Amino acid sequence: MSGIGQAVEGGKTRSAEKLVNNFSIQVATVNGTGSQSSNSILMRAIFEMGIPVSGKNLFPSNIYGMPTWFTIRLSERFYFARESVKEFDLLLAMNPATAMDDLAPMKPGSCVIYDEPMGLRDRRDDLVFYPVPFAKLAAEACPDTKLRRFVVNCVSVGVVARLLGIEQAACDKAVRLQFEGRVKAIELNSAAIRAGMDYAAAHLEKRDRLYVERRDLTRGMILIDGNTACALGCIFAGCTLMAWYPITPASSICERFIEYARKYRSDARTGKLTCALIQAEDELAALAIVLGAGWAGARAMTATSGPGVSLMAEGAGLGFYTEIPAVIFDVQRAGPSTGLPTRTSQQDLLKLATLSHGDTRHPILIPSNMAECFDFSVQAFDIAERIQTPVFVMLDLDLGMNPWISGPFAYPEKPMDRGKVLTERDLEKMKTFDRYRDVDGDGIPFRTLPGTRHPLAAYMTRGTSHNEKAQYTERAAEYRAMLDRIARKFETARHLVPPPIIERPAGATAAIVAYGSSRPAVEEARDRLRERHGIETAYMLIRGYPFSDDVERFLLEFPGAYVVDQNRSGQMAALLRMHFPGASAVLRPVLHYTGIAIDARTIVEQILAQEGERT
Amino acid sequence: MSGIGQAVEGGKTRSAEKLVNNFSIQVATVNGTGSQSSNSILMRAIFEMGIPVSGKNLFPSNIYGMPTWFTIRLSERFYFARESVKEFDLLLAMNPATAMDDLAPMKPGSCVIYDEPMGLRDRRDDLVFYPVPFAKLAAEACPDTKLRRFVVNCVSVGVVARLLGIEQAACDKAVRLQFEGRVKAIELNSAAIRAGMDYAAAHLEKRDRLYVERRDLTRGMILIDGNTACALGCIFAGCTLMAWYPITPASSICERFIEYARKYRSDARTGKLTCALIQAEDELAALAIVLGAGWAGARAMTATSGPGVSLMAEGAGLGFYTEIPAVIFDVQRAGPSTGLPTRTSQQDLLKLATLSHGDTRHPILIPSNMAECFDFSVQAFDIAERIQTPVFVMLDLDLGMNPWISGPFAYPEKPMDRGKVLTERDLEKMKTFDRYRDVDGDGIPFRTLPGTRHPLAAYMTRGTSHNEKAQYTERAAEYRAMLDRIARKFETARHLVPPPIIERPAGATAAIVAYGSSRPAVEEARDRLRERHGIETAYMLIRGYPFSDDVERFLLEFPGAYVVDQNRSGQMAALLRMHFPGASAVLRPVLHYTGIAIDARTIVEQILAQEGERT
Amino acid sequence: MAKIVSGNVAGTGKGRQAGGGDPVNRLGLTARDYEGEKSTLCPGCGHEIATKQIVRALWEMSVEPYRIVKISGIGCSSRTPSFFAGRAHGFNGIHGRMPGLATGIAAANRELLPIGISGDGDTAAIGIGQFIHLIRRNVRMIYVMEDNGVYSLTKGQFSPTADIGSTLKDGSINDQEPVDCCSLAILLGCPYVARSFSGDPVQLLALLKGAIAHNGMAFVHVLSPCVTFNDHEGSTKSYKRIREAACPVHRIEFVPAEVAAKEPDRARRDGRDGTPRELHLADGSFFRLDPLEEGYDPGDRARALERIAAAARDGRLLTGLLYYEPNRLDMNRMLNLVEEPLANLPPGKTRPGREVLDEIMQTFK
Amino acid sequence: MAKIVSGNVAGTGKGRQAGGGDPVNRLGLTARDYEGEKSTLCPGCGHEIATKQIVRALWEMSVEPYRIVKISGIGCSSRTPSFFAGRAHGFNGIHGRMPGLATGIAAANRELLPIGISGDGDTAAIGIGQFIHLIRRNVRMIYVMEDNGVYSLTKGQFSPTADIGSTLKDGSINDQEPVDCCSLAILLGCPYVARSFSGDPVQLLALLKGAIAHNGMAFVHVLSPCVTFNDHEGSTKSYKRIREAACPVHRIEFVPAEVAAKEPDRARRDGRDGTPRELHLADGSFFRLDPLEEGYDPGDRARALERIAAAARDGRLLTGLLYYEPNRLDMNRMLNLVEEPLANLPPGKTRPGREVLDEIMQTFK
Ligand SMILES: Cc1ncc(C[n+]2csc(CCOP(=O)(O)OP(=O)(O)O)c2C)c(N)n1
Ligand SMILES: Cc1ncc(C[n+]2csc(CCOP(=O)(O)OP(=O)(O)O)c2C)c(N)n1
Ligand code: SF4
Ligand code: SF4
Ligand SMILES: [Mg+2]
Ligand SMILES: [Mg+2]
Repeated sequence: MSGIGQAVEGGKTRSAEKLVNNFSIQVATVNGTGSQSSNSILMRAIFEMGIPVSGKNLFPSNIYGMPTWFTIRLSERFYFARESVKEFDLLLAMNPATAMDDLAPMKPGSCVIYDEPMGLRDRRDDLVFYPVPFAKLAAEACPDTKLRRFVVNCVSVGVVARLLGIEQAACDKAVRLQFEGRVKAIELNSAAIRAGMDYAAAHLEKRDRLYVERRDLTRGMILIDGNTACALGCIFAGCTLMAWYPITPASSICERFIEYARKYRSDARTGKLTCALIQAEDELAALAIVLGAGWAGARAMTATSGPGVSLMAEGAGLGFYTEIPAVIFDVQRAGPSTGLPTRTSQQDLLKLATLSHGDTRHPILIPSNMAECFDFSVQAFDIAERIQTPVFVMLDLDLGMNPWISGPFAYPEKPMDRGKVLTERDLEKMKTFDRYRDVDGDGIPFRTLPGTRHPLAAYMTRGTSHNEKAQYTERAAEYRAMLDRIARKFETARHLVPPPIIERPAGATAAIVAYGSSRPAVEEARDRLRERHGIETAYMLIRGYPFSDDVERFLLEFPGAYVVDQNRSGQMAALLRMHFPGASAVLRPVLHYTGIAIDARTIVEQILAQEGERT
Repeated sequence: MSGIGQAVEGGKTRSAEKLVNNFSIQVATVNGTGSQSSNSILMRAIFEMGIPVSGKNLFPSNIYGMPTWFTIRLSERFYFARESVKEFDLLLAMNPATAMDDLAPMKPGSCVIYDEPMGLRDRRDDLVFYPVPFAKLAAEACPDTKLRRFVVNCVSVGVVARLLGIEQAACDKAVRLQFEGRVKAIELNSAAIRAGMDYAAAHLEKRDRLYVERRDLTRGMILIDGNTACALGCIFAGCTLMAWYPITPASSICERFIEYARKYRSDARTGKLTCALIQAEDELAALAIVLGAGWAGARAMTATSGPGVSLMAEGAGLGFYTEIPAVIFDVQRAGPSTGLPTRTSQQDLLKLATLSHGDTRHPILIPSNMAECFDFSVQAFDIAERIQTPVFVMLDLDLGMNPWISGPFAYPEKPMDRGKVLTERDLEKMKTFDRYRDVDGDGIPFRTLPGTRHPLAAYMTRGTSHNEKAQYTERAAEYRAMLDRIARKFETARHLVPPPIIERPAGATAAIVAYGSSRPAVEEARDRLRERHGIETAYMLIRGYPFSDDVERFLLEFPGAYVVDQNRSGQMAALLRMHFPGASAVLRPVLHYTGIAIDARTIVEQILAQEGERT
Repeated sequence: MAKIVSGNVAGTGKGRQAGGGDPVNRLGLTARDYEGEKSTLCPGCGHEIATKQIVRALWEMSVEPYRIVKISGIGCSSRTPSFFAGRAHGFNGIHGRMPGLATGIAAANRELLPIGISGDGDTAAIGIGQFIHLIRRNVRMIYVMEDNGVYSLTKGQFSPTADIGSTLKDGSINDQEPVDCCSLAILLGCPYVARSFSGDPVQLLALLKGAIAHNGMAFVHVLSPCVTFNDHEGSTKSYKRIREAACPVHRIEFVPAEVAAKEPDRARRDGRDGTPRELHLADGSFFRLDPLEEGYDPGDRARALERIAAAARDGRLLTGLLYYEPNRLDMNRMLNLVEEPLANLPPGKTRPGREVLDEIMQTFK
Repeated sequence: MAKIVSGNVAGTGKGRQAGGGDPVNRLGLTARDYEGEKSTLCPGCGHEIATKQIVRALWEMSVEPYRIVKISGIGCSSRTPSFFAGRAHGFNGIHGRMPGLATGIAAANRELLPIGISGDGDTAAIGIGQFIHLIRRNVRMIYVMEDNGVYSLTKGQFSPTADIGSTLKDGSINDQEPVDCCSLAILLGCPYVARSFSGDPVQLLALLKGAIAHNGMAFVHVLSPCVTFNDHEGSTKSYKRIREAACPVHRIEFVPAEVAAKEPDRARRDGRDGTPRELHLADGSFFRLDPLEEGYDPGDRARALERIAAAARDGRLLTGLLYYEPNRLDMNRMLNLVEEPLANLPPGKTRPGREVLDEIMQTFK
């Protein structure tokens, strides 16, 4: 076994204890080579072993031949954030272009599986190296030369599986799930994995400390991404029109929605759809279509990302002022401008809250895990129709496109809330109908849908100033009264958006405020602060805007609240300051803006630094 | 004189003392009838009498036949805000459609000149009425029946002039200025005015207390509107490209600019222009054209209003991130959405500061009078080129379209600042050129213009993430470094935008913060608070964003600062809170949002109410 | 039940006297029932005349008011929906986005008759993208573009339909090639493309009625002079100039379905000078076309474009039914939607059952 | 002075050996000097081939690199400016707004040669409005649309140029009428409209060189298949299908100015089968066109549209110089600008003097 699994010399790798089910794997590949499948298979196989696992895909804004990384974290404590941005316990190095850079930050003693021709093991003497002749193995496993470049990555899955102790059955099931019924692909990739396993068994002697051992921690759970969860939410929300313009990382909400709609939203007999699926020419049009549909009584939605949000500004203002329900998903990527289309951020918060000129304000639902992606998508339609306004659901690339573990989604129990819509029958009982009158004191007027067969039903909707009767007005008092009523409506909305999740453990000396995809990193950070630094923290996860009273109450309780923002300017802190001047002074920003999802360490470090200052 | 100048009965009009040069006139007409000219003539004639005067035009979003009001305020104390939103000392009622509404709020004892057939004098017995048979007088003054409807309003000017004591010479000069050299129009309208004067002399007995007396308070001053002032600023800023899409109330910046450019920016010999004047197909294009031009080295600008600002969101982010100079005027109207296109507001502040998705930030210059409109327009180009970023100049309809008195504009003494541009000659001396490197520590990198004949000059500009060399990058550290440098650049910008004007009179117990067109109302309100309520106030007029240090310092000095915002949500207060959490708690909003320019009374009342609460 | 009067049918659609009062249509409604608020346009505005013909067409075609939806962008033209069909819902949206709104409305409720009103600026400047893609989708609606060659509501700047050499009142001359929206619509395959003129109400009325009868997108380009900003000497969009330039390709007669049904061969019987031709519309009505421009065939896309261009070179503006293609798939068919309007689907039809969620969850386990 | 090598002139523009090294052009530059960064497109991508011909055209035409400006929107196609003319400034902007940026650049500095690169999505979807108005302005630039019928960078959805009946890899079928951007450009009066194919580099090169020689907007539509998302059976934009469908209207030869100047009548002498024809370009060069589609006349707007449409009905895609009109006013002439680039004007020429302000102030006193 000369040259293979070279022993680390000089005692630099201290013989550490075993690391079981709690470590991170980095897979470095090239895009367009099927690595997305093999990565999913590897992750899924670990999941099948009953171990909580999370995956983060770092892919280029490019279609073929560029570096791509996939990080898999195993954590029995259900920590789903990245463990670290750079350091991993196992590097699977398949891309010569980045191998040296990938190698550099590896901790001494950690382990590297690599494509033999790269000759990596001469580069560092403090790591465990496993060179593997992948091309040769792929050639043996796959006679078809054209397909070969797609199976190489599965060979590597086999090697990893064997070295770590991932069972073949788990791998096989993962392959079957990945290629759903495509028999040839299943056979080919299973064979490739087996080839990798066999090679490792025959030629690689285990010298690292990483182990995967079967557990029973993921029973009944699902592995899904947030965009798919949202698409499902829209399906079960009874969404009847979806208009979109493709944009990374939001496209897959729409693409999954189309797939599910074709399958589950078509009439069994006629095959006809209960949902209009419209690819628009741009985002201006996508939102206009959604507004037209929402006005006419459909449950309509669109999904986009930063540049699309900007283009939707004028339409969002129209929806706000004419009071039309609409659901808009923003899956945030990293700006400004086109920025990093395949990286994550929370840079649009402030923008969504105030999108459009004039004095506009929009409700935002902010899911932080897969179940919330599903639930909030359902709720968004109810809130949009209840409040009669465009509602945003704000995700980011990390939530939207990475695979996350979750409990299975709960079927929506609450009946749909279609809001205050007057039918012909209702109108029969009425003497007058004023479209924009606040009858109930909640700021929400009644509406009628076009096509309502009653003489009272008709009115003109207009983006110009209007009075209660929906007539154009330039009168100051009417204009102001309309703005005031809409503001009242937003008071009502405060009680409808998902309330924050708040934890106030005894002895908490500081508080952390977070939202969206920062949740797992923050929760891990809280454990670390408690366990390693003796700092107990209170915690508020904000899940909706306009903020409910609980939010302010919480802020006022603590002498200092760290607000975790994945953006440069601290947008959540800014928004909280705008609304709660009394609490402004206590907010301390924890900022992260690299395009890569935040990890617990970043949070802990920034908090410790500021706590240091405090004392 | 039966039926004419009816005496007010029952002693309801207490014989009050004379009101000289300090009162307000409301002219109620119909649009499309030449009332805009006659209003200007009346105002100008008073100005010619040496009396400080201001005018507010309340016109409909419509071309013909709808009610229009013009308010003229005379004030020897140079108060230029509206005196009141509803109450006037003199009503000139030419529009039967609104006469009853116009009459209702008139104070007892005030005076009404009206078109006789309306029969207004039966409606109230506590006003001084002067019925005038305008149609008859117009027919006599203007034999041409087609033109008659345009001179009727000038007849009314004559009546007012005679009753108040405005000299005929002043009227004649005003007519000449209005119709610059159009002899026939001058003759016709002068005749009409004379007809009105003669009628009044012969048939109306003065029974009101309003007088205009010659003073010498406006010598050397000019009467101009903010849009014209800005257009002139751009001419003298050496703007070389203007791209626009028409929109009320911003169009006239561009229209005036075109007129002046054709006259003063064409080559004397060839008649060719030193400025490209491009009417774009929409605001997306207008900004794209401006960015292209700014990138290529032109001084480029566009002007728009709310809906256009929304449409410019994506482009503004591109300009921010690629660091391209551009000047964008926003003449605010009242939103949301199309809202009230011919009414004023300050609703876009927050929007401009953060326009576009991602983490963007834009400098804003906020003129508050005519001289600043001119000066800041010049400065905007310097700042845009120095900082290499889009810069907004924020006006509103009140500043932009109403006539204001001002001292004559000062010729820009500072040489143009074209910013850090490397020429061929500069590059000769350099070994490398990195487009986005912070060489000087001020966050501002150097740029080269396309067409620079040197091998080092070329680089790729991109809205995607880039490193110092302007190469595409997905590296976290490079991405973050770029954002940090741009943030540094904005620190530099803080010192370049116009600083606030601050007054700290001895004994001030409260502070007022204001910006833009609120200035005259606030300054009048401060006098009232001092004179009538014994409250001395400190004062800060904010004129630029990002805020300079002075702004925070001022806020921290006072236990309470009233922030005057002409919008519903208190946008300046919100922006201050975002930036100065320490000062957040002391900010008290004074809000006005009716579409009509704010008056002193609104400010005084809101402050008194809150002061009451405080004590 | 709503009190929609549906007795007193006016067979020909032209209305009969109802008890000595105003004439009523098949629904028992008078033309006044199709009017709206008092107009605030300038007296003599071309848009006003177009609006009147829309009122008339809707009335004569006995369209149920509750089925009508009026949609518009921003401009003087876009304000006209307030002035007709006061009993119908309307949506005066934002500048250039009427097509998007209309698309959503048409998809949400296929039983509605969307009537979009736009201007030359609203359509050919800021809105040209949505206009083009609306045509590609072939949304079942009537799109009326009221064209005066200027942006009137913003006080008279040139729009993209201004002709080369046309002047503004201040003397500026346009030197950019105009966009001919009819040619554009034909090129892109809009199945019903018509051009008319506020000064030719008879032709306009027939074309509007045809648009109502048609199934798919109907584009009606109305030359509609602005008396305030673009009706002067030097303007090529003045009443005078358009009247001179307009050349109807056919003498056109609209024969409503009920008449066509009763007298199936009246059309052929009625032939006059030349070779009258019938074009059948989706609702059973037809056009009788009597050629005025020799050989003009509204069924030939490429030739139509050529004829329009050739006439334009001679300063002649072809009007009438310029293009007609009865068989193009409309959006709702492309979308393969259920028959019932989406807006009216009960939750039972839009929220899949519990078992579906279970089934889906299985695929992620 | 910048060290721009300008000796070693390669007379024909086809290059001569420079001291035994790579061939150089009139400026003494090798083809490599017109290359850019290493491409990151998929191997075999049509855009790659188009890029190569752009490199070649710029080199052969001896365009000074500092005069070139590359501008693009967003998409795989829009990324290609990084891959050519590395010595030139470039601006990779936002989706669909390349025309606006190019307009501003062309106005700011009339000495530059703007080369805009766009995709079918970037142009025909989000960017169609700016495309149309760019044509109306007739901006002096080269507009290359690399058309693969899909949005590739977002992973292969249909674009508005997708043909009816074309399928995606997942089996979805397009049923919307495609936008033919060449026909659109012709209709709107773009003075230079050409279509070519990544699979026909010779024709493409000639058309690109003509575009460089032309004065005004030149639209070059390149069918440029996406091997990753749209090169499969069922796609109508695959290499195979385009190769089958493409029908050059002429055999085309570009004769550069320096050759034309030296041999003024070579063109006529050189006549081969049929009736070769010359089309003269602004810089003194000309096209020699040898008809392949009988009677196709690139000077006849309406007929060109008809021929293109007729061919399309037969599944044939006409390529080559589809339309050419040498005398249209370009933007900078419409704008009546001074000769000196606006960007280079010194303050003395752009800030009027003190006396001007005084004069103006008088009018407000
Ligand atoms: C985004 C936006 N930009 C500009 C405007 C200003 N605006 C209002 S109407 C109009 C032009 C309308 O022209 P057209 O469609 O021809 O209508 P017309 O008034 O001539 O009937 C413009 C530019 C606006 N309302 N919204
Ligand atoms: C405003 C905006 N919307 C959507 C996107 C996402 N996007 C990037 S490229 C692209 C389509 C590009 O298609 P095409 O122009 O045909 O270029 P190709 O990749 O096919 O060469 C889209 C929709 C974006 N970048 N910006
Ligand atoms: S301005 Fe012109 S378009 Fe507008 S209402 Fe008057 S005439 Fe009609
Ligand atoms: S995805 Fe298609 S268009 Fe993009 S680089 Fe690959 S082959 Fe070219
Ligand atoms: Mg118009
Ligand atoms: Mg494409």
